Amino acid sequence: MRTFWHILRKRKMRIVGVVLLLMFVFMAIFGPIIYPHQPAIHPNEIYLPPSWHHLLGTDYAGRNILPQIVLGARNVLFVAALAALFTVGIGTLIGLAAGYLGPIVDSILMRFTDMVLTIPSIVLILILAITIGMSNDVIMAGILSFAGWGGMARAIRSMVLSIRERSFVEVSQGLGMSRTYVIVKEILPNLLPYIVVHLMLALTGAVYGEVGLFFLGVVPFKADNWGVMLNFATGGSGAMYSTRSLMFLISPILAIVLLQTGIVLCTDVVNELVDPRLRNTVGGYQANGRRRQRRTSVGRISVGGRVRSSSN
Amino acid sequence: MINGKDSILRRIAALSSVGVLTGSMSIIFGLGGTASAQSTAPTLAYAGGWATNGIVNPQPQANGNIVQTGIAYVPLAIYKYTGNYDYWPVLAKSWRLSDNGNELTVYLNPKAKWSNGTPVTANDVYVTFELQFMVQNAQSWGLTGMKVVNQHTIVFYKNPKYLYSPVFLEQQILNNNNILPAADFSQFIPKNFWSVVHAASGNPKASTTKAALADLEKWSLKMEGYNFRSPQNLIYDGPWSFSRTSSAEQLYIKNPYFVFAKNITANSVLAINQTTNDVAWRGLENGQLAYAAVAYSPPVYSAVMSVHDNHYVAAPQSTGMSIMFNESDYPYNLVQVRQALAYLINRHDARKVGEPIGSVSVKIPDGMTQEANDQWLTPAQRASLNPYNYNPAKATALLKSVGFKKTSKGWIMPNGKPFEITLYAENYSDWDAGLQEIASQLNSFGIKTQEDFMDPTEYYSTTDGVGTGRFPVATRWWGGWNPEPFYTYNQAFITDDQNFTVNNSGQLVRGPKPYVVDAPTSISVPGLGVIHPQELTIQLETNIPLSVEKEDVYKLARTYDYWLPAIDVWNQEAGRTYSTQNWTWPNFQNNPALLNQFTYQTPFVVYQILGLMHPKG
Amino acid sequence: MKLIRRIAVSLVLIFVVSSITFFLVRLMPGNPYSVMYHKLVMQGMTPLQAEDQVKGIMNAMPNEPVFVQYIQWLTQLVHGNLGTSIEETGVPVTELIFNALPWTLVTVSIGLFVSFLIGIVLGVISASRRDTWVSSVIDNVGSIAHAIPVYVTAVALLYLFNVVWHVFPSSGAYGIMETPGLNWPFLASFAYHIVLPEGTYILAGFGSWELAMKSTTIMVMNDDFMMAARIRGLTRQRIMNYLGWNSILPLFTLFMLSLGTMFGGSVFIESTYAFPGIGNLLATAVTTRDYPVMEGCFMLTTATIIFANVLADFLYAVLDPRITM
Amino acid sequence: MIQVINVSKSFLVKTTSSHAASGRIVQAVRDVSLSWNKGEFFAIVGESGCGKTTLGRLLAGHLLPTGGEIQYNGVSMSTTKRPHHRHLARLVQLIPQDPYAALNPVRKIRGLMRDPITYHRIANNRQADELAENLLQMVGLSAKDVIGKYPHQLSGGQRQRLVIARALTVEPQYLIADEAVSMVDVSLRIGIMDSLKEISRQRQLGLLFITHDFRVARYIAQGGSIAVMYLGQIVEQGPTEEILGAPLHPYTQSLISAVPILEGVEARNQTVVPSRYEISTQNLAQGCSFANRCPFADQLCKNKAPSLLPSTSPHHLVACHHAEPRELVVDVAEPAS
Amino acid sequence: MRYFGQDNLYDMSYDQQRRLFWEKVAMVFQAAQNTLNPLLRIRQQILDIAQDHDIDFQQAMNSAKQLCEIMYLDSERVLNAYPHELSGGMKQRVSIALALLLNPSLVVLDEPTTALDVISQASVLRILNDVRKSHNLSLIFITHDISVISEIVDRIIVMYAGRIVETGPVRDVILHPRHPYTQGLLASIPPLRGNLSRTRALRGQPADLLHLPHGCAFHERCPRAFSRCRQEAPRLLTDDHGQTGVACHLYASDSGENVL
Repeated sequence: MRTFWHILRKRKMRIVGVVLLLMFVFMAIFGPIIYPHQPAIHPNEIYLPPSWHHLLGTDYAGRNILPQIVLGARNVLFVAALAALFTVGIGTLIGLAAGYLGPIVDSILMRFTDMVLTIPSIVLILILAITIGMSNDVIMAGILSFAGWGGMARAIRSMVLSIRERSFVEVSQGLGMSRTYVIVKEILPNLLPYIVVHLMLALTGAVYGEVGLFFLGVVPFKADNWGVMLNFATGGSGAMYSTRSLMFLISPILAIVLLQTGIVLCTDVVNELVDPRLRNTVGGYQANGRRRQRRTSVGRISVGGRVRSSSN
Repeated sequence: MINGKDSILRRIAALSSVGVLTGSMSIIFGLGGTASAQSTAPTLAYAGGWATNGIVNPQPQANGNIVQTGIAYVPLAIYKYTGNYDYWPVLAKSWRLSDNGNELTVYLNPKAKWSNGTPVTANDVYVTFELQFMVQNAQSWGLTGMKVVNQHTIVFYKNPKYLYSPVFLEQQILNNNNILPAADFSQFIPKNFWSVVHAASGNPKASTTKAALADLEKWSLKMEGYNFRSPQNLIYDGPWSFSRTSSAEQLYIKNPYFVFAKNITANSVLAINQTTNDVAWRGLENGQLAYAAVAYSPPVYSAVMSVHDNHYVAAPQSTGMSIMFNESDYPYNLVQVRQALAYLINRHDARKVGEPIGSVSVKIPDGMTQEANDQWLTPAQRASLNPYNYNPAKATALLKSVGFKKTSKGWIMPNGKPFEITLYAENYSDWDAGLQEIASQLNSFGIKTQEDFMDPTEYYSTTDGVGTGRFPVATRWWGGWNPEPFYTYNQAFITDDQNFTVNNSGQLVRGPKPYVVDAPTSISVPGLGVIHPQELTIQLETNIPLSVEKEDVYKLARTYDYWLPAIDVWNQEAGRTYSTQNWTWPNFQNNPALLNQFTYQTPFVVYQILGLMHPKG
Repeated sequence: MKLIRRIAVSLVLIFVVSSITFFLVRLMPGNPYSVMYHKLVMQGMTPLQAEDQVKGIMNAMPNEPVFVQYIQWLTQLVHGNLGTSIEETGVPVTELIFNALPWTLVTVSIGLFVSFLIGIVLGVISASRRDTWVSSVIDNVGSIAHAIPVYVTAVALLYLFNVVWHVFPSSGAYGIMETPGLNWPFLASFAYHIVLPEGTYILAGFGSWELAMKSTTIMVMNDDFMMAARIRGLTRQRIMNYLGWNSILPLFTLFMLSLGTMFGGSVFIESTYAFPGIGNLLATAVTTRDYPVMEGCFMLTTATIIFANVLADFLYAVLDPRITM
Repeated sequence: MIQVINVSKSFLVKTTSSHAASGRIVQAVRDVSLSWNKGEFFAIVGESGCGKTTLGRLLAGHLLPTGGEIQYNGVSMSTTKRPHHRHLARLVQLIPQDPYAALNPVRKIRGLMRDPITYHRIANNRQADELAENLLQMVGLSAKDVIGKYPHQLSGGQRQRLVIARALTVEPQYLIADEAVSMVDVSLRIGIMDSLKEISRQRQLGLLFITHDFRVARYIAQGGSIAVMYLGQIVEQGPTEEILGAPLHPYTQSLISAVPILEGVEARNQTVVPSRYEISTQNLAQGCSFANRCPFADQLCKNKAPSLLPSTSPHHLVACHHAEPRELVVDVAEPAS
Repeated sequence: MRYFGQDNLYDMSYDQQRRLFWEKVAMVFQAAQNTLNPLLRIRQQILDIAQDHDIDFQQAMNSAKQLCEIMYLDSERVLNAYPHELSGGMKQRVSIALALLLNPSLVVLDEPTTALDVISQASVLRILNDVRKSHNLSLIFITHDISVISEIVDRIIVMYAGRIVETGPVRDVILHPRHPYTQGLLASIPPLRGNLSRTRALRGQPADLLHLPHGCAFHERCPRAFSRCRQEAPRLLTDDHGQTGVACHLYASDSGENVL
C-alpha cells in the first residue's frame, strides 16, 4: 500500500487516472443501485439544459442523460473487462504453447496468429459480430478479444522463447522439474508484469471496439451503452446541430474519453506496481536479461585524493 | 545528413517513390473522366438519396455512374394525385382511352427531343415498354401488345378479360415508367421477342407455353437489377442531362432540347448524396441547399428553420408507423386483445418522442390518413368509427371478456401464463423512443412489454417475419404509399405487395407471398353485418360508380377499425425543406395538389417542368 | 529469392483468409445464401431463377454441397469475380472495391506517414528530455490520444470544423467541379477534403509511434556505439543522425500492426466523413448485410495489408543491413 | 561412471532474417569420447565456440546427442525421449556461467531452494527449509541473510554460490561447472573454486570444470585431468600436470603460450601464435581441423584427420600427426609476500 | 581535467571537446562489437570520423588501409563490411584501428581483450605492444586482470572502491605489492606452473559503492586491518617523484607522514 502511494505521488496525472478509473468502476458497480431502471421517457421534457434535476440535461426523448451514462458504464466496463481477460488469456495460452511446446506447435500456432494479425481487427470484429451475432455479453467479449490476442500471443511467445533460453529455465529443467512446474513457476511469473500491463491495454482496446460497434450500429441495440448514445447523438437525433442538444453529444464523448484516459494513466501505475525492477534497482538487472552499467550511480570519483565532478 | 554512397536517406527517398502512395494516386488519376464545360449559375443544389430504382430503369452504368432517373428522364405524363386521375402531359401531347377501356392511344409531343437533338418517337416508347414486357411487368398489368401508328402515335392494347379499372393501365403507361432511348436500349430486345411473349400467354399446360415462359424468365433475369447494367453515354429526355459525379455530389446540366426547356430555369442541378440525414442538415444550416427532403429531430429542425429563407412544408403521406400482428398467434388472434391494446396506447405521446417532426398521430385507426378519411367518408361515417382514445377501463373490460386476469404481477392469460409482449423493431430504429414510450404505457397497465430488435436483413422482410410467426408483434412502415384507399386495404386484407397480381382470368389473386395479416375472408363487424373485405377491396379497382366506391371504402374502414389487423400509431408527412434564398417556389397554399407525392420525380423537377420556379435577382 | 518466397507465402495467406471468409459466411447459422434464395423464391421467382440470381450475387449456388460451392466460388475468384452487390444492385463487387480502395490507400498512407513523422519527432524530444515535464506531457498526450477511440476524435473534429466553424467539408473526397487527375484544382480540392479525415488518422496514430520511438530511442541512446560516437568526436548532427536511424528502424516491424489499425480506423473515419473509401463501403455493407461486398472488402483489405507488409519487410531489409531478404 | 561414446551434436542455426526460417547446420560437438569417474576432477579447456559448453550440456542431459551415446553408470540415456530426464537430473548437475541468468529474477531464494527438494521428495516441507539452510551454509552463505531476498538483491559472488547450493539440493553425484567463475569479480574467484573443490571432495562428487583459462583449469583439476577442445573435438587429453608441462598438440601449445604471464614473476613463454585466419565452424575440410591455422601443418594434415591416440603415456591422448613436445617453459619465480 | 595543457575539459564547448577527443585522445571500449554503428559499413564510419575532423577522404582511407595491414585485417573485405559481418576479434581490431586513425597521442583502452579468446587476446596484445612502439603512443590500459597487462605497461595504478590504493612501476608492484588488496589480487591468480598452494582467496565481498564502509573501504576484507583502518580513510602517500605510492595505514606514520 505504501509503495502504491509512493508510485501515485510521483506524478500528479497518476492520481487523476486512478480517480477517474475508480469513478467509472464505482458507476459500474453501484450505478444500478442508484438508478435501478433506464430513465423514463418524458415527451414534454425533450432536450432540457443541465439543471439540478438533470445534471447532464435530457435527450431527444426527454430522458435524463446522467443515468444513461452511469448505467452505460456497467455494460461498457463489464464487456470490456471480460474481453480484456479473454484477450490476455488466449494470448498467453497460445503464446506459452507456441513458445514452449516446440517448433511444430510453434509454427502452426504462429502461422495462424500471423494470419489473424494481418486482418485489421476492427474489420474482423465487424464480420464476426454480424455472422456470429452478439446475443450476450460473453459472446460479445469473445468476439472483441479478437482485437488483441494475436499481438499478445506473439509478444508472449517471443518472451517465452527468450526466457526459455535463459539459463534459469535450463537449470530448473536440469533439476528434474516437470514441464508444468517450469511453465507455471519459472516462466509465468516472469511474464506476469507484461500480462498485467497488457490487460490494461487490452481494456482500452476492448472499450474502443465495443463502443465502436454500437456507434456504427451494426450489432443489436443495447439501450445502456455509450456507443448507442453516440450513434443517436450524431445520427438520428442530430445533437451536433443545435446547441440545445449538445449535452447529448458531449456526454458520451466525455465518458469515453475520461474512461480511456483513466485506464491509460492507471496503466502507468500498474506498470510500476507489478515490475519491482522499475521501482528500485539493486544491481543492474533489467528485464531483458542484459546487464548494463549504470552510469549515474556514482556521481563522484576521487582521483589522487582530489575530487572532481564527472560528467559527459 | 549522412554522406556518401550509403546514404540511407537517399535509399528511402528512392524506395518511397515506388511506394504505395504513388501507386494508388495513379489509380485515382486513371479514374478521371473527361471534363466538359461548366455552365454557370443558376445551379439548383439539393440533397437526396442516390438509390437506383425499379427494374430496367437506368441502372448504374457500365462505367459505374449512377444516373438519377427522376432528373434525367421523364415519363409521358405526370400524375397529379388529386384523386381524379389527372395528369400533366410531358412527353405525350395527349392520349385517348377507347370506350371499352381496352385501347390507349398516346400522341407524342412533336417537340419532345433527346439531349442529342433527335426527336422522341413512338419507337422509343415502344422499346421502353418492350423492356417492361421482358421483365414480365407489362403482362401483369394485362397489357397484350403495342402498335406504332406513326412517329408520334402509339397504341397500347389491354387484355379485354382484365376487369379492373383502365385508369390503372393509364397510370402505368403515362406516369410510372420513364421513357428510355431506343437508340441505347433496343439492343437488349431479342429478335424473336414477340413470338415468345405471345407463346408465353398461351395455354399454361402446353409445352410451347412452358418453353416460352422459360425463355422469358431467362430474359427477365438478365434484365433485372442484379445483372443488368445500362449502356454508357446515354441520351436523356429529361430537363437535365447527367454530366459528372463524385461520390458526394452529382452534376446535371440543362438539356436544351427538353420538351419544356423554356420552363426550366435552373441551368444545372447539383445533387448532394444524402447518405445520412446529417448531410442534408449541414447543407441546409449552411444555406447551401435549395431543397431537401429530410427528417428532423426538434433541435435540428429549429436550427435549420432559424436560418433565414429556409421553409418547411409537409405533404400528407399514406404511410406511417403501425404495430402489426400475426393473426394466427395467440393471443393476438383475439380481436378483443388487439382492441384492448389499441385503447392502451397513447398515440399522441408515442408520436411526440418517436417521430416529433414530420408526422401526425392517427386520429382514427381505420387504415387511412386523415386526408383520405376527410375525402372519402362523410362526417357521420367518420363519427361512427371508433377512435380508440386512451381508455384503460375499456381495455380492462375487453381483456377480462376473453378470460385475462389482472394479478399483482400483471395480466395473466387464461392459460395461466403472464401476458408479455415483445415489440420488434429495426435495429437502431429512429422510432426507438416512441416504441419505448408505448412499452412503458403498456407496462404501467400491467402488460409486461419490452422492445427488441431485428437484424437488418430481417427488417427488410418484417412482413414475412410476422407472416411466418417469427415476430408475433412487429412495428413497421405500413400503408399504401398512395392516397387511394384501395392500396391501404389491399395491404391490410389481401397482400402487402403494392403491385397486386392478376391471374390469367383477370382476377386479383393471392401471390406466392404469404399474407402479412392472415385476414379471414369474412368478418362479422358489429352494426354492419358480415363483410367480405377481400371482395370489397378488389371491387374498389374495378369500374364502379364513385358512390358505390365510397360506400365500399366506408365498409372497409369500419372493418379495419373493428378488426384492427394493425394498430396505426402515427402517419408520416412528406416533409420538404426548401430555401427561398435564390429561388421563388410555388405557393403551396393556393395549389395543394403540388404538395402531393410524385412517384418518380423529385418535387422541384415537377415545379420546374411546370415553370413554377424562378431564380431570384 | 526470399522476397519471392515471402510473396508466395503471402499468396497462400490470402488464399487461406479468403477461404475463411467463404466458410465464415456460409457455415454460420442463418446462412445468407439460403436465406436470400428462399427470399427470392418467396418473392415469386422459380427455384431456377432464384438459383441463378443467387449465383450472380454470391458466386456460388446455395443448393450444392459446401465443397462444390467452394470450388465454384474459387473458380469465379480466380477470374476476378467477387459477385455483385445486393444493395447497389448489379454492380460487381470488384468495381465497388476498386473505386474505393485507392482513396483509402492514399489517405491511410498519408495518415500513416504524417503520424509516423510527428510521432518520431515527439518521441525523440520526449526521449531526450526524459524525466522532465516536457516528456511527461508528450507521453501522456501520446498515450491518451492513442487510447481515445478514433470515432470520438472524428465526431469531435467534424463538429468543430464543419458544424461550428464551417471550415472544412464534411463529406466526399473532392469537389464535383474537379476532374480527378494530375491537375492542381483537383489536388487542391482533394487536399481540402481530406484535412479532417487525415487529422483524425494522425491524432489517432501518432501516439503509438511516439511511445515506440521514445522507447527505442532510449534504448539506442544507451547503446555503446552512441557513447563511442560521442567519444569519437562526431558532430552533434551526425550523432543525432546515428540515433535517429537506429531508433527508427526497429519501428518498421510495427508497420504491420499499425496498418491493420489504420484500416480498422478507416471504417469509423470514412463512415463519419462519408469518405468514398473501402472503410465506408465496408461499414455500409455491414449495416445493410451486403454479404458479397463484405466478403470482398474483407479479402481486399487483408490482401492489401499483406502486400504492404511484404513491401515494408522489403524496405526494412534494404534499409537495415543486418536483415537479409 | 559416465561414459561418453562417440557423441556428436549439431544445431540448426537460424539466420538473422526476420521471417524466413532458413538456417545452417553447425556441428558443435563431433565424435567425442571420454569417461569420467565419481570423485574425479576434470577440466575442459578451449576457446569460445569450440563446443565445450555443448559438451557440458550433453553430459548434464540438457541436450540429447545427435550421434553416439552417453552411459551413466553403465546405463545409456541417449535413448530417452526427451532431455532433462528426471533420473539424470539427480545424477548430474550443471552450474551455468552466468549466475544472474541462472536464477529466476522474480522468485525469492527460499522458493528457489525449497522447490527442488520437495519436488523430488528428498525431504518434507519442514525439513526442506533446514536442508536448504545447511546447503547455503555449506557454500558459504548465511541463510538468514539471503533466504528472504530476491536474486537481484544479492551480489554476484553470492549469486554464484547460491547457484551451486541449488545444484546440490538434489544430491547429485556429478557437478559440471561451465565457466562458473568468469562472471565473478577476480578477487572472489578463488574462494568459489575452493568451495566447489571442498564440497566435491567431501561428497565424493565428480567435478567437471569448463573454462577457457588454463590457470583456472589447473587450479581446479589439480591432480585430475584436462581435455583440450578445438572445433567440437578433443585434441588432447591427459593428466593436468602433463598437459601443462608437456603439451603435445600445437593447439594446446599455442593456447598455453597465449596465456598472459605476470611479467617478472612468471617466465615469458616462447610463443606459438597460430596464423591469423579466423576460426570457422563451417565447411570443415577433410583432414585435421586445425590444419589451416597450424604452423606445423603439412600435406598429411590437410588430407587425413588424426585420431585421438595415446602418446607419451597411456593416459595422455593427443590427436595430431606431429605430436611432440615443444619447448615452452623456462622457469618460475615466486611472488614476493 | 586537463589534457595536454589545454583548458579544463569541463569548461570546453562541445565542439572543442569533440576536437580534443579522437584527435588527441582516443578510446577502445570493452565491448567493441557494440561500439560500431550497426547500420553503416566500416568504410562509412571511417569517413564519418574523417569528415567530422576535417580530414580528406582519400587520406583517411589510406591511413585506414595501413592500419588494417597493421591489425592483420584484410582491408578490402573489412572496410566494405557491416559490423555484424565481422567476428568479435575483428571488430575489436577494427575499433583499435579506428582509435589510431587520427594519430592520437593517448589511447585509453577499457578492458579491450575481455571479450576475446585467449589466442585473439594474445594477438591483440601483441599488436598493441607493436603499435605503441611504432606510433609513439601513450596507452592507458584499464583491466581487472593484472596478468594481461604486465607485459605491456610501464606503470600501474590499482583502484579499489573508486580510490587509488597503490601505484608504481609495473615490475615493482607485481614483485613487491604493498597494499593488502594488491597482495590479495596477485595471490588470487593461480600460477600456470609451480606451487598452487600459495593461491589464496580474498575474503568478503567487493565494496558496495552505494554503501561504502567507514574508514578504509577495504578494511572489512583486509587480513591486516587494525583499529585505525575502521576510523579513517588512508590518503595516497607517494614518494618524492610521485611515481610510487600506496594508500594504506600500514605504511603511514601516525602523523600521516610517508614512511616509504
